[in-house]
Amino acid sequence: MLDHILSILIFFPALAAIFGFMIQKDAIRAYGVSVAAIEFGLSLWLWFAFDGNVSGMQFMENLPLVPSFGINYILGVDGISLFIIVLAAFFTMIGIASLTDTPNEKNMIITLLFLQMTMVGVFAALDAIVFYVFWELSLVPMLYIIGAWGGPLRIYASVKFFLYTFAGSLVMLVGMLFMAYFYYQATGVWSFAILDWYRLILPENLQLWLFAAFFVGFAIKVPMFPFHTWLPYAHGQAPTIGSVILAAILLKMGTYAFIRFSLPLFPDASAFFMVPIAIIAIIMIIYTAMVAYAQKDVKQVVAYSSISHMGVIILGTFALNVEGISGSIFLMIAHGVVSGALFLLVGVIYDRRHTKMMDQFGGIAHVMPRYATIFGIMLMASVGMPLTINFVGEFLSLLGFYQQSHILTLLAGTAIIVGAIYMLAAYKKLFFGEVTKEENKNLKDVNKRELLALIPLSIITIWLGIYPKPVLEPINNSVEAVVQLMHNKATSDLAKERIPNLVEEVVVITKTSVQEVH
Amino acid sequence: MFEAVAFYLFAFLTIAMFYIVVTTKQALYALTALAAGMIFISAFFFILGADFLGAIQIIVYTGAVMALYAFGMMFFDTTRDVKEKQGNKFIIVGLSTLAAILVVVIFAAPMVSENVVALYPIVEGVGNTQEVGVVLFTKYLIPFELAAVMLLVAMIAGIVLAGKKMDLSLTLMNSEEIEEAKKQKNKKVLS
Amino acid sequence: MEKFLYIALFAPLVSSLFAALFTTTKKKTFVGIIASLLIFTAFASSSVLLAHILNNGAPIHVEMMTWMATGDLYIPFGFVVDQVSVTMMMVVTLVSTIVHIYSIGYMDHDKSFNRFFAWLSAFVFSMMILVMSDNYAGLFIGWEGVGLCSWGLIGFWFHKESATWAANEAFIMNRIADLGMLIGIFLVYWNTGTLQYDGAFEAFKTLDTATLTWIGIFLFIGAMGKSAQFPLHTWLADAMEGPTPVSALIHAATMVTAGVYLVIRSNELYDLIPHVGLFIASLGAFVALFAASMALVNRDMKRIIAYSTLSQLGYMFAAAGLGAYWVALFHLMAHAFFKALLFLGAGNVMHAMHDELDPFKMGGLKKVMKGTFIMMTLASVALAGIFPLAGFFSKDAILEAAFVEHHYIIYSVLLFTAGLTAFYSFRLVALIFHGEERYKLFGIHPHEAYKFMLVAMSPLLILAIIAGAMKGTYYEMVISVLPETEYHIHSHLVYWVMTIGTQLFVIGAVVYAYKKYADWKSVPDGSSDVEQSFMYKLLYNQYYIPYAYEEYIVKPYREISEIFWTKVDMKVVDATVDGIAGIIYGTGEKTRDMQSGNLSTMLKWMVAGTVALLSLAVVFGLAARNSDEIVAILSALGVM
Amino acid sequence: MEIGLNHYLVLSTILFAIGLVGVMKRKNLLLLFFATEILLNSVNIAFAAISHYYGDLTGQMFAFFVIAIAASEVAVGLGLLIVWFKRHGNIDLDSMTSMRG
Repeated sequence: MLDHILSILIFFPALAAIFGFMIQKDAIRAYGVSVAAIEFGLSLWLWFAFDGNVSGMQFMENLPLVPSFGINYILGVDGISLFIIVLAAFFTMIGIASLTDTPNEKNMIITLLFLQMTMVGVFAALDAIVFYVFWELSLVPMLYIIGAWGGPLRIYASVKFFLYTFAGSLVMLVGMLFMAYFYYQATGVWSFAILDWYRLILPENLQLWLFAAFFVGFAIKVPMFPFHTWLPYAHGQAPTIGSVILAAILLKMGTYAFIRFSLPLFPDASAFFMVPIAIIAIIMIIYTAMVAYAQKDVKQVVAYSSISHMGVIILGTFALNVEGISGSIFLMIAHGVVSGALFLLVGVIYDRRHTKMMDQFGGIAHVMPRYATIFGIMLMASVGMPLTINFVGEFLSLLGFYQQSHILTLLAGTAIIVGAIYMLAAYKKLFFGEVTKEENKNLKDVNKRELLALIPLSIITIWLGIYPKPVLEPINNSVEAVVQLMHNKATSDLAKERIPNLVEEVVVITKTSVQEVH
Repeated sequence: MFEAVAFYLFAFLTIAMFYIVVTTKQALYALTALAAGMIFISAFFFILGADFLGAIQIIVYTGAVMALYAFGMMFFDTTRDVKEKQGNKFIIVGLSTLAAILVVVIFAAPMVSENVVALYPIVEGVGNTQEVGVVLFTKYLIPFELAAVMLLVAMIAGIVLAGKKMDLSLTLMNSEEIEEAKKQKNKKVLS
Repeated sequence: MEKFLYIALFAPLVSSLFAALFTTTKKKTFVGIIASLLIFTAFASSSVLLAHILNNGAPIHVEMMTWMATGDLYIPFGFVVDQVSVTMMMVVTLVSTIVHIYSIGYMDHDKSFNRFFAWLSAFVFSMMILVMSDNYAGLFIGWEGVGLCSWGLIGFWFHKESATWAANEAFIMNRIADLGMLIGIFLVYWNTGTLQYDGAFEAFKTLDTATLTWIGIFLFIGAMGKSAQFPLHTWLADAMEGPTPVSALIHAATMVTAGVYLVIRSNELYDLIPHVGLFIASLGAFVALFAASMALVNRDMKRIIAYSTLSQLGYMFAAAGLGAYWVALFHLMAHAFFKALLFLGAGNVMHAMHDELDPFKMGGLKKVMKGTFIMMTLASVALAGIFPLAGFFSKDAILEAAFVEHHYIIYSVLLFTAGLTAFYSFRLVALIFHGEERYKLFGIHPHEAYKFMLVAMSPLLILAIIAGAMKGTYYEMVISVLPETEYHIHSHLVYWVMTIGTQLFVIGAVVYAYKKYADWKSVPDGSSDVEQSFMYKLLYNQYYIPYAYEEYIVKPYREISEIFWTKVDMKVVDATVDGIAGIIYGTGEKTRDMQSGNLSTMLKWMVAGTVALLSLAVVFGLAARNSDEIVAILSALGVM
Repeated sequence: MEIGLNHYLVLSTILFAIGLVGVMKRKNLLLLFFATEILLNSVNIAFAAISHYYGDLTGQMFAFFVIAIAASEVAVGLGLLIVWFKRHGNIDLDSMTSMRG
């Protein structure tokens, strides 16, 4: 069973979703929670069985789909993807468990289970086509969630979300096809397997083009400035659960793909584009933080703050050293936990007041002290307080990038300032002051169902902030392998200089160089 | 010499007939001219040695298709002149000519460079019908059977469509009308 | 001994978590008592550690567990108790214990009594991490932790707009400095490969001066924020919105001195870069004068003490910058005692006056508040640096250090400031306790604080008096870690002239203050000549710096944010995206006329499309057939 | 004067053009059907001619299937035409606009 655990992880929720159609309406929540709990248990088992000291892929599965074109159903996890899979399972579980009364609850839960399939699929796929299929499929449930349960502008938001990301990923598909064609040119056989592609050394000018093609797809998903405008709409209109999953998992697909595809496949291009991307990341950090400060809607604050944090993740990724990349992967998990929790928290007051406008609140720390406390913990995590989960990721990302550029890191470091500004301002508007509105005087504090979701998140936030080792160590091992691979593959002097060499003597891996073949 | 004369004669006749088909205002004339044109075309087939095809052409077109059209026309008021608004004639003729030339160019291009290889060569001394039969029932058996099924389907479809009472269209009615129609139907069933 | 280290470190955490359990319930006095006991435990453990250090001097170094490890980076939770940190631990735990006990009385009527102790103990825990950590990352944990607790405590009465505003201001200003600190940490890591103090200090010796200068500057920027040095000083005065025990503990005795501690801790770094040290000393001297000048005219009791704190922090930095680290640490310690005492006394006065802060509305309180009067007067004497109280020994040492190092400008600035300090301290004392009972005009009936609060304060009083006597022991202890610099004026004559001169100057200032304010009659209404003068207005408005910050930084930031959102994000970025979508949609909308539904038209379009496709086919066919010729022609034309 | 393949192709072209003219010009559906018959037949001539001149039977086969398709098309087309006529009382192309996009 352990040999096929990834397939089980992917298709179990989908199968369960299909059976879900047959379940009575009253029982659907219990059904959904139990399915998600089993899935989460399986993912924990995966973690347990995962050997943290091995840097390569584990639990590989290989099944030919279209052998003549080298399209295979290849799955595998390493330290980079493992924790995002666990996180996806975890968030689906608490998402379903804490689902507040929604119309058509059954459809929602079935959709969420389908969504889970696509999410796990994306992070487990090691074949470009399989990856692409799951990548695109993930749009559909999300489109449905926003479009069916969203706010007044839901159609616009969902269509925008769909078309925008879809347009980007089509460019990415072209890149993938070209990459496969190139592999065919070089070796004479077709292959879409990412691990096969890793062995390919591309000429630098070609790397730049392919990097750009992949970049468009990933950047829109992340979303990077200036491709970010779909996100506030999507978050603003999506129901709470939609926002939680979107922020916690779906956005991570973009940054994950950068590490899985862009860095190891195009080391020279990554080094070449490092500074421009870092500048975009800095714009993301500062600009969106300022935009977040100007928001009137608390959910939009969190949405823009997501973009700001994604900027730090991108920066860490393009630090191109172990510290930075490990930090950015850790920050992906951290941001997933924290922003997911923040969206859940926003959902709590939205359920009570049906508004997210901050001027409608004020002083609710008086009436909802427990809520204010949990929000405060997440707020502090979000601004990167040490001993919370976010700090580890942010610290490592910035530390990593500092090796590459001092002045850019100094600018990016303003994240900790501007982040504090908008977050504290929002917290002040929501919680501090006197209770002025009559409706707010009798707000109920968080109930048990909400605590069910929020308490575990708070515990994770602090636990991984104090003791990140169980997560950081496997990440570190896999990242070291990636960085070494990049260093070995790099051809340009710039890339050799920017990507550190981790071993003393250069390991000669069998390379299939394009120039040799031609 | 005989071949040339025959070709030009029939070419002239075919063009003339078809010209009448597309220009005349009387549907009956058009039908008649079309039938005549079909027969003239079969002449080309005979000239080209495709005897079987020529026979089929006469039987199917002139015998079956034209008869079908003739029956069909009985439903319509064909004594009246056909009134047609006309747009820019230049565009119509120009586009048509251009399209036709292009089609021919594309088809002719491989032949000009003489790189067509006969897959099923015509064997000398064997009747055309025999050859056609052999090829049709070996290589083209499945298409042939499919064509037979298609004809059967077409026949049934023709009967059903023509025979059905189509005074109601669910697609073109709005919802109230559909409800009304349903009620009517239920009444009939009850009574 | 490690056992005591862990007790000292974690007792405050336990206390905080325990109190946190009761945050949503009603006031429970036992929460405060248990919290105080736990903090006292930490104090006792610290004392044991101090005794240990005093006896054999071997620092205790423990490594609890790994925190972050990736790549070459390895950061453990490591703690060290050496001569410097044990001094700080003593100061922190002692003042904390007293403030905890005091708070039981002070916060007696507050409905968030339990929450207060949770925050206060959490602060002590953070501060302990800060001082005990054996690496820069651990220091940063404490650094941010105290910032967080400071935020929670300044904004403790969160229903008050001013309090929450001040809390956010303090947090954000500290964050600005923390960025500098973070960059400093990055620099240390990438240049030395470690964040452990001992490893880094060892590696510093091999680095070039430019790198060290940058490290020194960035770390000092961090220190500037926490210690509220110019230009990041405005938060400290605003932080007085918090409850007074908080001001005593955080904004006088401990947290604000963390910056000084950082410089002292990194003494091996700053020894290598004396020019940065000189800058630190100059800034310290400037801040000492600058803050003292603002304290001269202020009409808010707590703010006056806050400015005085700022001024004394300037003294500490001046000493540390000049390389007199042990003097700085000594002044830090002495200052913690008398300043906390002063604040707690001010708290008593505030309680008595029903939160009235204007000393001009008080007067003559010595009759009703004898204990507080004595304590505050003695604390002020200590602050003014009059023999034989604590302030004399520490401040005099700083002046001597400046003199001996031949930085006469710094020396004279500090000397002048000493006079100002004496003046504003006694202006406050005179206005509060002497003269007419102006408070009667406002219908207030003052009363003395609880007895146990005064008892709790008494250790501070004793220390403020006798701390000077410990100078010798202290010096013997810390020189094993800090540079052994004795400052001796070479000629005895100069020494005595200087000391007595300083004392006379200071006493003169005290007398002048008494003369001027002890018989104050009325409450100023802003109409007198002095109040109309430019200097008064300048000082009263704190050099218009908060105003400038508000006007030129906060407001533009808000406006730019607004513009970024409404104009750039919505009108430019999003509109571009929507524009592209609009073009595509518009094309569809326009071409939809083609689909008129008229079969005849559609047939025509069909034919046209066929023609177009066929033409393309022909063109490509020809091109493929004649590709060689085309290439030849193009290359001849120079296109390819 | 030998009749070559080109002669037939030209003839086919002319007939095809006439058919296209009919397709575009005719507004009466019945007559439109006639025009499509012309198109099919013109192609048939080309097929037969190519088949003859290259000695390959494939052309004839195609012509054969084209005829079969034409027959089915007429059957279904006329059926539809009759249905339409019953509903609307005319078979004018301009009256068919329900496909407006």
